Amino acid sequence: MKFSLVIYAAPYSTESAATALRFAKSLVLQGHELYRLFFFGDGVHNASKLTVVAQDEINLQQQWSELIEEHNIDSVICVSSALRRGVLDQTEAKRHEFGIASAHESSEVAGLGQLVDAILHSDRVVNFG
Amino acid sequence: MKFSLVIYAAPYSTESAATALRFAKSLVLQGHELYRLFFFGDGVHNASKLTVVAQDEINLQQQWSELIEEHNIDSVICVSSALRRGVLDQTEAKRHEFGIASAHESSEVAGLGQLVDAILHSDRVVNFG
Amino acid sequence: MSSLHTINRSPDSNLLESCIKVVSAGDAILFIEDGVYYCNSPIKLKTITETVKVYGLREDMLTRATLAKTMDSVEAIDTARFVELCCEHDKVVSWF
Amino acid sequence: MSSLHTINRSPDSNLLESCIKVVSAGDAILFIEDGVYYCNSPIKLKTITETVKVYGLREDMLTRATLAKTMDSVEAIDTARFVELCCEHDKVVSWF
Amino acid sequence: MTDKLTTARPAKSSITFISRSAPYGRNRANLCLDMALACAVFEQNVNYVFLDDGVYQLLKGQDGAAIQSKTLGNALETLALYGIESVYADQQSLKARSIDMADLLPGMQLIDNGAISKLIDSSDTVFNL
Amino acid sequence: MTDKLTTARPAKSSITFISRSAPYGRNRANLCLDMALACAVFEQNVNYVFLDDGVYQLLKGQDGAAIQSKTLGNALETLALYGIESVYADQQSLKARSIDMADLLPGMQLIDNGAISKLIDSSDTVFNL
Repeated sequence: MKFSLVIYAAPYSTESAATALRFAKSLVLQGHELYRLFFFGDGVHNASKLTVVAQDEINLQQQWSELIEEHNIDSVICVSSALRRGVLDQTEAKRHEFGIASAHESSEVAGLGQLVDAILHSDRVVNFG
Repeated sequence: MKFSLVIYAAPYSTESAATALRFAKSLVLQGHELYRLFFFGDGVHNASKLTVVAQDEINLQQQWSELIEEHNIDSVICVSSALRRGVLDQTEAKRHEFGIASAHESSEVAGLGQLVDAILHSDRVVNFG
Repeated sequence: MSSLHTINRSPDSNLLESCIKVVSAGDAILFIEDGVYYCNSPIKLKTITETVKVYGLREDMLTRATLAKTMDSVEAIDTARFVELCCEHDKVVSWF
Repeated sequence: MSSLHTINRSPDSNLLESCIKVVSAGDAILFIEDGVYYCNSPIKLKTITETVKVYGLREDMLTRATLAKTMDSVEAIDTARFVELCCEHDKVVSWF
Repeated sequence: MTDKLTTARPAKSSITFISRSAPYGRNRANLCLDMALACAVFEQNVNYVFLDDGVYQLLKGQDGAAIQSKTLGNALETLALYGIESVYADQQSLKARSIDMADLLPGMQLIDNGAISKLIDSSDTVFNL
Repeated sequence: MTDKLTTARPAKSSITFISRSAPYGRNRANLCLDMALACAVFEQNVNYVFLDDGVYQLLKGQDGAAIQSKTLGNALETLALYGIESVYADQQSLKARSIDMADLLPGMQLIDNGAISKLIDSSDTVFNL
């Protein structure tokens, strides 16, 4: 079955991002397709690359990125949420003249149209917030 | 009177950071001293420099930074909160080999000792979360 | 069509009370994260377990040390089963 | 010593109910942000306005269009007065 | 799993938004609105329901100027502009908050719990925040 | 304003922490604990009160392994290690959640609303989250 997940929660501040990650890993493991991850609102912080997490703690951003790359998942950071929170991919970083992208390359900044597309092409949309 | 403010909330996601900013401006205007701003938990995002805010919206990060510089306020981003959220000053960015600081230069990454110091040296500690 | 409702905050949130008002026969409720504290509250769950199937996420119960006192009317499931439940119902409604 | 208590979430949060339990005579309560919805609820405020002084932040009431229906027992104040209240009380306890 | 279940949905989907949060205090009301407008732009069948604290969004005379915020009441008028006609306010939520019809923005249809329940049941996807 | 009020506090301050949040679901329990430990390190008089959902932090047998999180129950034992002896659990909060004394971590003193009220009243600074 085709799933898309919408993630509204920043990592660490609530458990929701961690729950979403476990859910995503489990559905992929079961052979379902993860059509799209859509990070919205504070959820965009899950794609941040500039984070430093203690050795004995789970690094959610890195685990998201590894999952996305391993399974070639389409991962979208909502542009309106991302800009005001400073999570920028290469393109946006260049456009706004920051020296460096702050988002993992595994995710791409795009608009809400990608959410609508996910709704239309997925059997299930599951929200984590 | 000497105030210190502790800010737990990220900008935009809740109103609390905006309330704290209005409170800070008002107390300075009344001639009180703002001994220290202490950004904790999600509050560290208030010091982020990489943000792009629409012209017709309030840019909280920039307004904090202007207030801090104009009144020479001591502004601390808690190190444990900041690292895992990717808000790094020059020193931390260099230490962890990121190409650029993501925090405004008006704030400095430091430990909880600075909160204890603020408690001891302020007449009022006000929390915004 | 049936819905799987997830609830992720403690009983103080009154999320279940909101959910119950709009639940349909054949729906199911899954308590996750802080929502699992509902599973230890006979008063909160009393009426609902008669009309819909109720689940709790085992990982969150283990973490919080609430599994042992979870009510008999609640089925503890793992994340893999959570995914299956999403497939078995036509949609997922998240209460957070 | 007296405390100024601030409350910033809507009545659904039950924050006032928690606050009331530990409030002292001479304390004051200031509703800010979504907390200002409490100021339009005679039932929620009934008992408390008899024992402590109650304020609401005017900016948040104006924004939410609740100022006109704010109860008489609540004094609407601006942020400058909020700062003064912090000085007049010995400490500030924030409920959020 | 049957083939039927793994097939993606048709190009026109029925999507229900339940907006359950008060305005301004958190940004959830805005996120919910943004998603609905995007769905409307892509010509989906959108239902919009104000439930619980969400009905506070409907109060007439809101003005975000005092907190330097956009006025959400105005944003709601855009629901109609974007062609979203199925906009409902939950009767029980209004009553619990002692909100009169006279205090509401124009154009709201009242709905009860049973009808919301049916709306959810007949939707392909539900967003609830 | 009198001179007395503008004078900073003495080097030893009475600081009360009210921990009102359930563990794991949000990070507030951790933030509250971190602040208290810092105050203890700098030899302040610390009171620690578990109120409302905060009493869930006291359940015996917690194990964060299932969600790859640190176990908060263990962290609470550090309160004693750091010399914080005034640790209280609110009786009414326990009762409302049907938690028996037998389910609790050892070393908790029970407290009632009146005593919490006095504790707040006699403190120089209160953190409540």
